[in-house]
Amino acid sequence: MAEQTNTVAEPNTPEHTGRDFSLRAIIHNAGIGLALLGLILFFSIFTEHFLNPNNITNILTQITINLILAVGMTFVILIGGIDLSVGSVMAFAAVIAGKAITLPGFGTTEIILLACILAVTAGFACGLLNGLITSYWALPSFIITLGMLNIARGAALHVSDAQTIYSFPFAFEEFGSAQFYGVPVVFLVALALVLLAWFVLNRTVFGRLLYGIGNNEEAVRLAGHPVFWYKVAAFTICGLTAGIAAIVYMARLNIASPIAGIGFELNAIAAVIIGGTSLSGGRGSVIGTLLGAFIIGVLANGLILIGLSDFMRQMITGVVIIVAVILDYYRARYAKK
Amino acid sequence: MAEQTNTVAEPNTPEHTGRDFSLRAIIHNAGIGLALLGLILFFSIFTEHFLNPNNITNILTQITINLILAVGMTFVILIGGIDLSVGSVMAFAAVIAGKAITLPGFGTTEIILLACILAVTAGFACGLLNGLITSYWALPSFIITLGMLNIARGAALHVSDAQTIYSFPFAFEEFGSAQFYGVPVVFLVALALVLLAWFVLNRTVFGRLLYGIGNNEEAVRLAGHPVFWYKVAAFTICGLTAGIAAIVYMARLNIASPIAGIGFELNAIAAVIIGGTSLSGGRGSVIGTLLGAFIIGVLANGLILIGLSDFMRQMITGVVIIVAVILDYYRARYAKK
Amino acid sequence: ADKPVVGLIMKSLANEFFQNMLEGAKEHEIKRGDYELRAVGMQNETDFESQINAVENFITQGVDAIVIAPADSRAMVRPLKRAMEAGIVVVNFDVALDAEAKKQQGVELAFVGPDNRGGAKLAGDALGQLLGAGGKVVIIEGNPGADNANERRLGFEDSVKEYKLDLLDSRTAHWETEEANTVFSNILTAHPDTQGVMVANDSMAIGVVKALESAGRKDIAVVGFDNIPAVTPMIKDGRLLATVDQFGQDMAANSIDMALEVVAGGPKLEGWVKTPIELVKGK
Amino acid sequence: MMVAVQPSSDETLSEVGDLLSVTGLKKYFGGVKALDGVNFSLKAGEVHALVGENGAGKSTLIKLLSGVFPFDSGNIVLNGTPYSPANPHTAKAHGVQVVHQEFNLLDHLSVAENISIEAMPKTRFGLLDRPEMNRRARVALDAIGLSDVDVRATVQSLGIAHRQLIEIARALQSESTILILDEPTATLTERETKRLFEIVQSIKAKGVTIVFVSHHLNEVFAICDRVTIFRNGKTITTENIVDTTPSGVVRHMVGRKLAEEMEHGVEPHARGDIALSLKNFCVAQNPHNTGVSFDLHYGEVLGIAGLVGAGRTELLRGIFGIDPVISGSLERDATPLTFKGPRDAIAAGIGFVTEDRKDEGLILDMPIAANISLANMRNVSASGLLRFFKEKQQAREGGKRLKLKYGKISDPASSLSGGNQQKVVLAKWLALNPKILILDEPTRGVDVGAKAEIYAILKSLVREGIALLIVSSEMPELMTLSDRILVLSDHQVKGELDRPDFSEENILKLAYGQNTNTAEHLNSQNTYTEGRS
Ligand SMILES: Nc1ncnc2c1ncn2[C@@H]1O[C@H](COP(=O)(O)OP(=O)(O)OP(=O)(O)O)[C@@H](O)[C@H]1O
Ligand SMILES: Nc1ncnc2c1ncn2[C@@H]1O[C@H](COP(=O)(O)OP(=O)(O)OP(=O)(O)O)[C@@H](O)[C@H]1O
Ligand SMILES: [Mg+2]
Ligand SMILES: [Mg+2]
Repeated sequence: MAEQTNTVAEPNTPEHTGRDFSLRAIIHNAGIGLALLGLILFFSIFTEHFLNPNNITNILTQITINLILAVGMTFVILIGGIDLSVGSVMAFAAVIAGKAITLPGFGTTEIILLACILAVTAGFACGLLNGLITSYWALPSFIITLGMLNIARGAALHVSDAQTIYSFPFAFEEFGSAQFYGVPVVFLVALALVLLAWFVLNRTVFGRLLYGIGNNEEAVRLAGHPVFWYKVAAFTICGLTAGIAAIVYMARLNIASPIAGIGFELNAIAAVIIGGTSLSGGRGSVIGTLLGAFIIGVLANGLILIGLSDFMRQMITGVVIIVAVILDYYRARYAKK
Repeated sequence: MAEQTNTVAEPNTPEHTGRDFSLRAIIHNAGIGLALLGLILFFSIFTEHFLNPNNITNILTQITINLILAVGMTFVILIGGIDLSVGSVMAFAAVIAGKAITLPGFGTTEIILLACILAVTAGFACGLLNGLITSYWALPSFIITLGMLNIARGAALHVSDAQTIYSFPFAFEEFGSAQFYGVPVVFLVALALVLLAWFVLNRTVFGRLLYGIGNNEEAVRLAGHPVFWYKVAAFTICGLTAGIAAIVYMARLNIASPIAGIGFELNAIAAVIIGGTSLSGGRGSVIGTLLGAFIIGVLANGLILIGLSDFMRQMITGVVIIVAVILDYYRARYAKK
Repeated sequence: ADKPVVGLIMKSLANEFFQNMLEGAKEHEIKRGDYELRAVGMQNETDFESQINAVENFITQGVDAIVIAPADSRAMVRPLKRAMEAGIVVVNFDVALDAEAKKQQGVELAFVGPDNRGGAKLAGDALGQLLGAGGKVVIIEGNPGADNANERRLGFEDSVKEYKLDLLDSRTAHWETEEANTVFSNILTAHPDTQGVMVANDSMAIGVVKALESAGRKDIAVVGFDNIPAVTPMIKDGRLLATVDQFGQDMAANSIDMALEVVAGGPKLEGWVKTPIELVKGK
Repeated sequence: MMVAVQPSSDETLSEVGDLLSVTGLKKYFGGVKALDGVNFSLKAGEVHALVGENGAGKSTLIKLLSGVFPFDSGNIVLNGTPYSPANPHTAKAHGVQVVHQEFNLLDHLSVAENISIEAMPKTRFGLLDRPEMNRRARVALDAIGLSDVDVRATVQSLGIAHRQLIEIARALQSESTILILDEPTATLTERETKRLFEIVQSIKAKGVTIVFVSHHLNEVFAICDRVTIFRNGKTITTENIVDTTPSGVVRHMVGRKLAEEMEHGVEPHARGDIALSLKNFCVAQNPHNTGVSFDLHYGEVLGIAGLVGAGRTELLRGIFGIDPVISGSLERDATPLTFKGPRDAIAAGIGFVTEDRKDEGLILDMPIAANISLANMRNVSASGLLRFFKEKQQAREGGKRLKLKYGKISDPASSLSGGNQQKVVLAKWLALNPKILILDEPTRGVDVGAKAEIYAILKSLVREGIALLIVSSEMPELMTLSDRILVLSDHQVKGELDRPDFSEENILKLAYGQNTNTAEHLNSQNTYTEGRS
């Protein structure tokens, strides 16, 4: 503290503090990383197959959808909002795209493209609506997106008549199970989204202002920025990722089910928060979200491998979630020192 | 400027300010009340049986559990927290109590009493744990109670071995379906809780400080109040109401199911927020919560009576939730004038 | 050599039907003693993904057989195909994989299990016989989109057609007791002339029976499905007209037996190996 | 002499050549008439002061000019064309730049990002140009004398004075024709204030018109060309600085002759036993092994002086049990005590008026009465139940004692002006009847009249035998109130002054310690502190 707050007598060179700053950032993310490492170590020792390359491929596949949703969720949580509708919106987008993709009389490529565009558009529209309503009337996003959760789910069931839509073009399925040196292509897509989000949040003015809005919306408004549209954009991005998640869901499961994604919102939010992003907005990082999604995925995978009963597994998942944030607390305190 | 900002020279009589204050409060609640009235009017006109006394009894029965949970939730939300675990905790408490109540070799009264005590204690314990962890490490309650959601559900399933527990003493069922001039006794219990909560929140030092904590925790702490314990108390109260809800659930359905209460947390939170309590804490009222629970209950009932398809019903529920908070926005703006 | 490993994949173990099934399978493992059982369920009924994950995990672990009650008849076809390609014996029980989807994927897989639709029709018929033509009935459905919910609804509708019943309303209560209680209370208000209720599982049937008790209606007959222990007293005293037992306890165990036979070199299973269903009625 | 431009007839004010002219401006908040007919004009290139009591409407006028709120009626003409900014963006586009009274910083973002918030530099590809942003911030901070602040640090890690300077640096970033500073010096110590004035002079030289709000008339007389006086939402008069005197301005402000309080020190009073004694008291943030030691007697005012960041606030927080204390001892009435939290300190008869009323002092959404009873719920409750009548009565009495200006006692604290909010905080602690009262910057943002009132209250408290420990960055304030002054620097007591030795020079000498450019600072300091007392 002394160095930071002294008067001119002892100025810190920018180099010095700069190093210090990024080191702290590393420790920050490393903290959650360490929890993850601990989990990985634990499962490597206590289960046979955990480090098996196939299992790693499995884990990567399994976290993909949650990760994609969590990336969008990070934007919304950073501005101090929340989006409970992502699971339902994903189902809605999937059903719309599924309806399209099973239409006869189109070429494979066109129809896949059309389906993807529809899915993304559906997600986009729902997110836009969430954003417009929330921002225009300055209403709590919790309740608005809870409304959207019901609307999108009802719409998905209505459009599909509660039937699972299936029989997609082979090329589409291929994409869902394709691997690149053992890494699922869909995971690479998710990873690309993470990097893109990181870039947007840290290297663009838009991103920095999103942080700013989460911090002090009024100040950003007084600085002359169109806060309204920035908030709408954050929700729209979240809806968009739900649309992308729908595509991955369809490619991976080869169906479009109107009851897909129930409860996915809680998993996505958990990934974001375990990743150290503050629910009150303004603080956090999408890299943390990546690690958070990994913690949840590794935990789910490892606890099955270890052969615990389902109920024990559920309880332990709860305990680990809590322990992870407690550990993160100590990590943060340590990093401050 | 004259009247409003004069110095003590022209003090307002306490009567005056008192009246004014409560008048504003009435307008406030009346806003949500008007939305409710609108719904009731709509359903009275467009459905045959809505105002049928039996149907009103039904509605009162049906909102009871949500209302009880929402009362506890109001405490947590007022201090700026949230409790996602109430549904699971209710199931856990029910299973524990159900295990006890089906024990052989006890008198009816004793066993019912024991079961009630156990249910309330289980809820109390879970709430206490939520509160202690959240407050001690200053962690986001969202994620801690999400953990508890998993723990309590896993525990409920584990304890009951996923079996529905049944065959309770007759006296217990009696209580669940007893009526007092057509008003279900369980609803009267819920109403008593609302009044008690109103009293605690508005007429006691404890309640006042809960509002204060939701507004500015630091100021309350610096004024020498044990903020830690107050926050723990709020979560504990919420757990407690989950325990009470478990008793009502058992009395009403005559079973204890480990998968009871899934998604109840969202309904309870919705009731609180529709009732005008701010998710960021410090503002709101339990009377609003009562009206919010009514809106949700009337909507669910009326939409079935009106004969809409399940999917349309879900969509319209979403729309009405959103419209209710938008209306409330205009009400609040009007009340300010 | 090592004992063969059987991976058992079920639906939500929070559902007592599957929980009982698991108990049966565990007893069976001990009784036979010549194989190792690894069982997984899912968090909730709609969590298809975790079943796919489970299949993938079992492929990774190199189990000898996968015995699965698919959460979605269409979503599971492809991952199971992959399991078969990896040389794993796959047995499908409880809910049949979608025939169309199987054909598309070029999968040939037998099904061991009850006839949900037929079972529902048994229950529906019991109600139809009681009420006769023109009887006014209501259906309480399971989770929309779930295969067994769909099958059971179709079965009920078959009965409605056969007995020329008057179907007043058909609504979901998502398999839940409390929701069934609420939904049916409201239906009863809208249709006080209801004479019979067909409920897609017993958990919901309990809620319906309670609703009737609260409303003081003893003139309405209810049929359920699953025969869980909690409804036994209701069947006895006639509050529940009938329910359907699929003998779930044995279903997984029997399927495991069949899988082990194939693992041991027996012939491939074919077609639909029907398991018994039975209408359970009071006196 | 007074050349009053009497705004009685509205149109007379706008002369040709005025950059901005405001006539008959009104703004009501519900029933509160925040502005009730304001007339005001700016000449290009002048420094124009706005003065007036707390709640007179200065900040409201500024918010209207900068597009935060729309106004209800009246006219604003900017550069000869009608002007009614719909939002801050439009105002900025017209060259109107504001440093608001409330902080508008983004705590979790870096200093550089805060400074560039209005227009972050972009690279060719439209991306954020961090090096450029940091460079600009560096330049901006150096210009304002904050060369020790790392531009990459988060604002959260800075003290309140640094934050204020960063806001000013931010406002200086964009080209503006009118720069409005709403009480920029309220949180600054003398050194930073002086630096700010140099900057004001330099931008004035560039032709920028500056509006300056302050409760310190010495500052107004040091840098301003004209002064407009507000009272109760109206402008009373505009005068040229050279044609008026501080007492003339004060007369217009309060409409009565200011109490003698400001000029006179505490009258002699009996000094009692030792109330509080610190021995080598070391807070966690103290980098040294030696802590702070002093004795505080009943019926005594002990002032603590020091520059920003000297650790004064942290010392007070340590005493009150908010922050951990590493070593040293605290004795209350000769009994050694350890305070585990504010609760213990309060139980020991200590009250603490914090420096940051928004974050630590008030519950803004709650009624004034509830705020006043916050620290002494026992007074207004019986076995846990609130007694509203008593609460309101207590609040009214507290308000009366402090001449609180409010609408209704049940109005939220947020409806009060800054100075009145501060009085509520004071009332809260006075309601506790403390034996020792600790005050951190007790008159920050408080107008001259109210300040005099607060001084009078503090003095009467001392006469009643209460021990006062006061931290203030205003040296005249400390010298007026204190019996003794301790000077703190870098968490160390650098010296103690008794009343006869009080002078700004002596205090600063100790505060700067061995700093090399002390002399230079001291010299320039005296040039404008003249009018302060
Ligand atoms: N948003 C608001 N809502 C209601 N009343 C307000 C609002 N803003 C200001 N006021 C009222 O308007 C009046 C003028 O306030 P303003 O902040 O302009 O005073 P000021 O002259 O800047 O005082 P200070 O010197 O204390 O900062 C006060 O009575 C205040 O209570
Ligand atoms: N919460 C905090 N986190 C980090 N640094 C802090 C915090 N609070 C204070 N500081 C730093 O510690 C230094 C000493 O702070 P302190 O507030 O005690 O000084 P002070 O002498 O009271 O000055 P001021 O006039 O600003 O109140 C400040 O300059 C500030 O940079
Ligand atoms: Mg002001
Ligand atoms: Mg300070």
